[in-house]
Amino acid sequence: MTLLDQIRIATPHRLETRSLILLSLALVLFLLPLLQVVSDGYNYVLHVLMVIFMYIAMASGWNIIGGYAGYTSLGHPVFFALGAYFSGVLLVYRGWSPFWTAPIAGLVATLFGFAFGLVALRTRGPAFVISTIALLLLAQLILDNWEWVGGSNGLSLPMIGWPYRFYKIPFYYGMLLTALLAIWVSYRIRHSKLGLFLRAIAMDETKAEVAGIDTRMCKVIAFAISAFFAGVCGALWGYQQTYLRPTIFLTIGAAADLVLINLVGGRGTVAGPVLGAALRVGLDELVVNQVGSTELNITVTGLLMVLIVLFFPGGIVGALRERRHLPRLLDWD
Amino acid sequence: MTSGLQILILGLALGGVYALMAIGLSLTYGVMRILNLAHAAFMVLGAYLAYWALQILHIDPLVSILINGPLFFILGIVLYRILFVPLAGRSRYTEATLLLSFGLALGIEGIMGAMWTGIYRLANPSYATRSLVFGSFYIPEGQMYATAASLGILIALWGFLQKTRLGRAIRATMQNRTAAQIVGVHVERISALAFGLGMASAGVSGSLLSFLFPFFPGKHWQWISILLSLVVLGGMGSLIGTVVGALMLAVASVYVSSALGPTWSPATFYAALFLVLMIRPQGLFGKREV
Amino acid sequence: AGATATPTAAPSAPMPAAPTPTAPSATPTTPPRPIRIGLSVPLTGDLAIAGTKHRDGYQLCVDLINQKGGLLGRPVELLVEDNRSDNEVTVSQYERFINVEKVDLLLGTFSSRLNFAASAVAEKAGYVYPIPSGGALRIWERGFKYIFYFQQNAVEYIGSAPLRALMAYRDKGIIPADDFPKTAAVVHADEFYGNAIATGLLGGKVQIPGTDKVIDLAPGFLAQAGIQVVFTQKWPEGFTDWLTLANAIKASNPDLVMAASGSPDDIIQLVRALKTVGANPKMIYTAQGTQVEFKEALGDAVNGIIIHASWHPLAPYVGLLAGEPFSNQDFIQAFKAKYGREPDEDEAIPFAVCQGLEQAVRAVGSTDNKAIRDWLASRTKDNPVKTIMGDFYWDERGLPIGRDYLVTQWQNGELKFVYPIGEFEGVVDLLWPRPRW
Amino acid sequence: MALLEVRDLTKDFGGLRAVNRCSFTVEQGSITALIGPNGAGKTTVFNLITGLLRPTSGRIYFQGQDITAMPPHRIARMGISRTFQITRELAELTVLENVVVHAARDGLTGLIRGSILQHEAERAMALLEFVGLAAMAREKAGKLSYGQKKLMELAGALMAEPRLIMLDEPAAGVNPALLEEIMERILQLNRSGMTFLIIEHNMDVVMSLSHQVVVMAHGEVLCQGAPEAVRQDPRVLDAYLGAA
Amino acid sequence: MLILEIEEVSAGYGMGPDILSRVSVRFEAGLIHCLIGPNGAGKSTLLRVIAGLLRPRSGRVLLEGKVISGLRPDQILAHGICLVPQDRSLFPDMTVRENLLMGGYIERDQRQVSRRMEEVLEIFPEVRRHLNHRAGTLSGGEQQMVAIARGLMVHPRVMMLDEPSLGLAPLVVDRIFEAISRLKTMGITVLIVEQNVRKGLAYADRGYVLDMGRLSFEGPAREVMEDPRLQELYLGRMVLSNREVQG
Ligand SMILES: Nc1ncnc2c1ncn2[C@@H]1O[C@H](COP(=O)(O)OP(=O)(O)OP(=O)(O)O)[C@@H](O)[C@H]1O
Ligand SMILES: Nc1ncnc2c1ncn2[C@@H]1O[C@H](COP(=O)(O)OP(=O)(O)OP(=O)(O)O)[C@@H](O)[C@H]1O
Ligand SMILES: [Mg+2]
Ligand SMILES: [Mg+2]
Repeated sequence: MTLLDQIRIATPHRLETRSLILLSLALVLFLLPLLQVVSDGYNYVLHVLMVIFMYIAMASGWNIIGGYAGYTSLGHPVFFALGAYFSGVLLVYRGWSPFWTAPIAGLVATLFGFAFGLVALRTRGPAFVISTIALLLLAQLILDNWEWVGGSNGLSLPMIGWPYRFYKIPFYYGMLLTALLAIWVSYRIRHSKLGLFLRAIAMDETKAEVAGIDTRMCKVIAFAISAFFAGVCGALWGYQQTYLRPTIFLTIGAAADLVLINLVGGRGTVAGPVLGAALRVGLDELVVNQVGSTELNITVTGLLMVLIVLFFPGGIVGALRERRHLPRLLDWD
Repeated sequence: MTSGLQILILGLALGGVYALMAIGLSLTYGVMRILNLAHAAFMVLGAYLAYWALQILHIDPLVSILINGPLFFILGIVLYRILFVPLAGRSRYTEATLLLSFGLALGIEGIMGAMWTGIYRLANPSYATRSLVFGSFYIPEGQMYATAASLGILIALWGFLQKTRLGRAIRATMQNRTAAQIVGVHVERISALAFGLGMASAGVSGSLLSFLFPFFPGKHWQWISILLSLVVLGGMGSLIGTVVGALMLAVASVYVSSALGPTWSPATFYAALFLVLMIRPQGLFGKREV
Repeated sequence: AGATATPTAAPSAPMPAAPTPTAPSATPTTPPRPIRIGLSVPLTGDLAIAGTKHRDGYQLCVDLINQKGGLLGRPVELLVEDNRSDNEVTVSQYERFINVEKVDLLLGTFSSRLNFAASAVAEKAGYVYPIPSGGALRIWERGFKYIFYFQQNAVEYIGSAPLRALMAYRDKGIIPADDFPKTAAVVHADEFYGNAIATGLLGGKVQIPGTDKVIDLAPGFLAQAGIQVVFTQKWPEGFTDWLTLANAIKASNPDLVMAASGSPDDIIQLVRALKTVGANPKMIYTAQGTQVEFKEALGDAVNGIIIHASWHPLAPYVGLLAGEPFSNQDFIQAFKAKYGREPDEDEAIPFAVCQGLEQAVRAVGSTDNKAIRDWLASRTKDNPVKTIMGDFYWDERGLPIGRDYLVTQWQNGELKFVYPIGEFEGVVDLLWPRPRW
Repeated sequence: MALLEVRDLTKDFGGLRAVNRCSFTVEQGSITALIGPNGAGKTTVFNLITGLLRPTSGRIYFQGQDITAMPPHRIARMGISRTFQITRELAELTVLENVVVHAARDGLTGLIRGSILQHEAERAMALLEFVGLAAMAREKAGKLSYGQKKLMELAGALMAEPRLIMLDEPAAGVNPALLEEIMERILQLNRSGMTFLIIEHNMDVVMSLSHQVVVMAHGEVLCQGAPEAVRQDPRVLDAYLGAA
Repeated sequence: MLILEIEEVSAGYGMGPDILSRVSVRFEAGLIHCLIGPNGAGKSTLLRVIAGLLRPRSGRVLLEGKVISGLRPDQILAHGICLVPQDRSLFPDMTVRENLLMGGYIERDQRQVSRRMEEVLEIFPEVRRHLNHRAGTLSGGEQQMVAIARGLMVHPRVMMLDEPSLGLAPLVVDRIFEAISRLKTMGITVLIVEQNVRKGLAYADRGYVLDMGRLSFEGPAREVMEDPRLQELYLGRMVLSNREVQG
């Protein structure tokens, strides 16, 4: 909804159809694990959905700094790893369950994001991008050589004690909640002054500064918030992988994934990362499982991307909006 | 112990190779604001061509530079016409090119994998493992040739861009496309030319890569990260900066590597990067945007 | 050869006819339900080379089983998926095999890294998970019950093999006693495989994360062999300035250079750099490099290098396949017939894994994973699993007992088998010292 | 006490001294015009006052407080807003959003409070109405014509409800009829207590609006005084107006 | 004699509405034409269409009877139509000298280019001391001078100037209009857009008033200036120097 609508429509309808549909979708997702309880065989479905939720949470979080404020961060895997290691170490050395240390891991990531942001967000454009790459690689170097957390050999975690049939379910709910929180936060920010300021920063930072916006604070806050979700996801993901290793988390590829999801879905929009994440994971599973495995998979993925860029600039949401075909259901901006 | 001078020689030799590899990347960004993530993929493609030229036709990689250069130049022009022309005038142009070339890189990687499998290759001309020995010092021949080629190409490029009418048109197009059109520049042709040059340098680097470092289709990701850091350190789009950045970083990392161990040599890299970005966010030779 | 389309009762199967859930061969219109085996391998990405070879080795074995009438009267179907060398994808694919495809059996994937996470999924689901490659101790010390290793021993112990070989040649007089290496440089990649080998050589401790267990490998195989370590260094992934490293090695002037990395291209770069800087140790051992491509990339520089191996074409082991004897040479022939090239270790090992699983299924008479596990776990020296790599029986961790690595050496551009001495025909004498470059 | 005081301001760019020991004051409630030849250093003075550039030497006081080293956003929040000579629109944001952005005075608490207030949006709409851009409120700012962008900037500067508004050539490229309305609006705002500092080359505008004129040339203050007096000053005629 | 004809041209940006709707104008060779109109009327858009920067959706542009709409901007320049755009469009990271050289890009004779450079520097002596400075660091007015100077580096048949007086000191404005008159004496057809209506029309031969994407009226410059429609619609009272406003 644009600012204008806020003026025109006195009070937005609280329970319009769109909200109803989205709410029922959320409800369905909440009830889905019942399937696995009733009859075995849905663990894979839950697993795939869980991965989608994870990407939704991380990509939506990333979008706050990378989309709204236009600061492309390739350093988010660091927060992911930070969360994973924080909860992982507590699990290994203290036996504390990541399910309740995950939010703390998120806060730790936030704190770290804040500190790093204070320094790195002084740079702009490509320089910022590279400073986040530097962060990524430095973090990898440190973890690789820090024996207490397993060094480059990694840290293996005890498995969750649940029976195999049900062991996905807690992870599923953990990721689902994180994803919903991320979407909500992203939505709130998009519609707040902070969101407006961040988008102004993305366009012309000097102008924003002169308009009276404390651009540095806005950026750092946005960066810290976006780190939170990566941290929580890392904590949960590490636990379900049972194995933490620097090179699994800290890759440029993992960072590029977040960027791609946003670009494909529609950077700077609320729905973009959600769509992008679902597509990324969904298509991936489909291609790997249906098309079979050849080197040409990569080529197909590449081609697909080229086509998206050529014909859907602004991502799916952006392109649809441009053509005025964006369904109200997906117009969360 | 190895002397400091020997380490310096090794560092410069490595840096010269890096520089050549990164020049094209810097050029396409500097001139067209295209961040070509497929640059290293084309380099690897060039390496394959040079490798097969040696294996099948017995053409020395240093000679295949003369084939790869023009070939990739033409390839670049064709690609530019097909892929990048439609992007012109997009609001987030650089980003679009980044994504597009990411896709392109994947595409090439897949095709290379399908054609030549994922097995690593390395051409083995006689000079690849030879050194020129001067008393107690030695200069690795392969790297030396590569560095020489790199400097030659750089000087030619720089002269072309600064001193010729066409070169000026390339720079003008980079800075303001509409303005270039207004003064009569056929911007699409000029951009294609610049992109072609960047690609030609990728092809040439490929020839050198083929005998200096083992390669396989997926290897280009590693290269592109290294090259990107160099380019940023030197200042995005600054050719001189790229070369100086490459030489400095290579030397620094080689020093650290021999003093503290190879584990920390990438750390120098990033520490230097961090430092530079904090002090001069625009890179060593970059211009500050207000 | 047998007709693959009509799996009649397994010919000359030594086991009693197995009780299968579906109707046996009597009704040709409804062929028996195939036994489906899930395999996720890296066909793309940084592990693609070995991954592809693993797939080929597995596939050959499955094809041969089907040619011989299948398993338990049922055809065998290998479901292969490409995990792109990605942990996350690997886990999700094994999840999918277990949950969606509901496969009968699983086969292990390539590399410690991928197997570490995947084995946890299989363990959790109660699936037998035989592992072709992934010997780091920490995989085996987690107390898992369903994993079985099909190489000689944990990676940490690999380094002892080349040293034993050298000592054997000293004893044999090929290496003059006073020429026996006194100093060594140990260099390795900072990754799972490289670290593990170095730990064994240098005598480190392996802490098994999540437990209090510490395995102490002191004083290290080099010290045991009386060789002094004069230089040790590790390199990070994506390392490029090899000349500097080679330079430093040269400066320390060791008799023996031992280099370990999971990726052969690291080793290639290192060897080339050693040649370029003119470092001439008496012997070079590398933990990778039995492949033809290795020789191609190094040219003459390859000569003299010794490499440990799990498998060698000349080793005259006789295994079992479809209940019939099936020798290493049979394997090589069948492989050449199918793929038109010589097999190497990365193809032979998975073949052996598949052989082992097949023997277990045949013995148990069903695809009940619990029963298969128990059968495998109860193998002994006299009653082992028999494969083209020799006999296997395991300790309670799933690591093989009583097996030693082979040692090979490149001589005149050919990979020769040099150790254990006199064990098989075709073992030639070690070339000592390696030719200077 | 003067609202704004610039004291001995100097700014060097490499070897080029763009502003040279420049001093002047802007009285509370006045309209001050800053004129001078092209390249005299007027825009640079604006950039120095608003914190976009750091002076080589000299001080700037606003309401008696030294604001010389402050970051731009804090200066803005103290009540100084400005327009740019070469417009800087937030191209991908809508015109309305471009104006609302200037309601940024309430700092962090405002951010946490969250959503954009209805009255702010309404006020922005009213300002757009005034500059004749209401119909384009929903359009992306990048689509505006040159003059329209200038008008949008003006609306933005007014949005901040500042004490001091600094306009860099508000008349350039604006059509005469609208210009007249704008001038009337400026006078009206001025009467209600707002202070203006205006750079302008259009002498009609300067003469009809300003109480005080500061003339700059070569980075220095050439002379200052009442409009009429300045207009007659031979130095000004010579350097700037031409013998009319 | 007619040199440039705009026939029923409609144009717009992207998928947006028509900005120009069926505009027809004719320009005569050797005269100065002044286009005026409110902000957003479509004046710059019209110049962009003529210069080939924007393709018309319908209608044609003819130069001496030959259709030029649909050609690329560089081709149109080669036909002799030159535009100095409103946003200056300099090359910010190139020096002023290089900017001027780029102005002579289509001229292959380098001596000719240097001679022109001397000529334009005489019109704008204040630019001379900035020759080796980056164009992006110049003041607004100086940039405007460079933009015009760059346009003058070619001697086209039709010169289009989009608000040449923008941001310039009164002294310089006079000089620019002098220069424009000189162009006329050289036989160059001039097309200017101006908000400085009085000055523009004073120097022009013909005036054109554009409003809401349509040509509302045209005529000899003097008549247009005095036309009551212009007074009412567009100029307001202000221009008649009303000192009393100050109060
Ligand atoms: N960032 C900069 N780097 C170098 N020189 C600069 C920079 N900014 C301004 N200058 C120089 O300082 C001088 C004054 O510029 P300024 O923009 O202040 O002039 P101005 O009085 O606003 O002129 P105009 O009326 O043309 O807008 C100019 O000569 C310009 O070239
Ligand atoms: N790039 C663009 N994209 C979309 N719309 C545009 C673009 N440029 C101009 N417009 C629209 O076209 C209309 C006419 O613009 P134009 O620039 O031709 O006006 P103008 O008459 O030159 O006005 P001014 O006197 O302010 O320069 C305006 O309403 C503007 O919103
Ligand atoms: Mg100015
Ligand atoms: Mg205009």
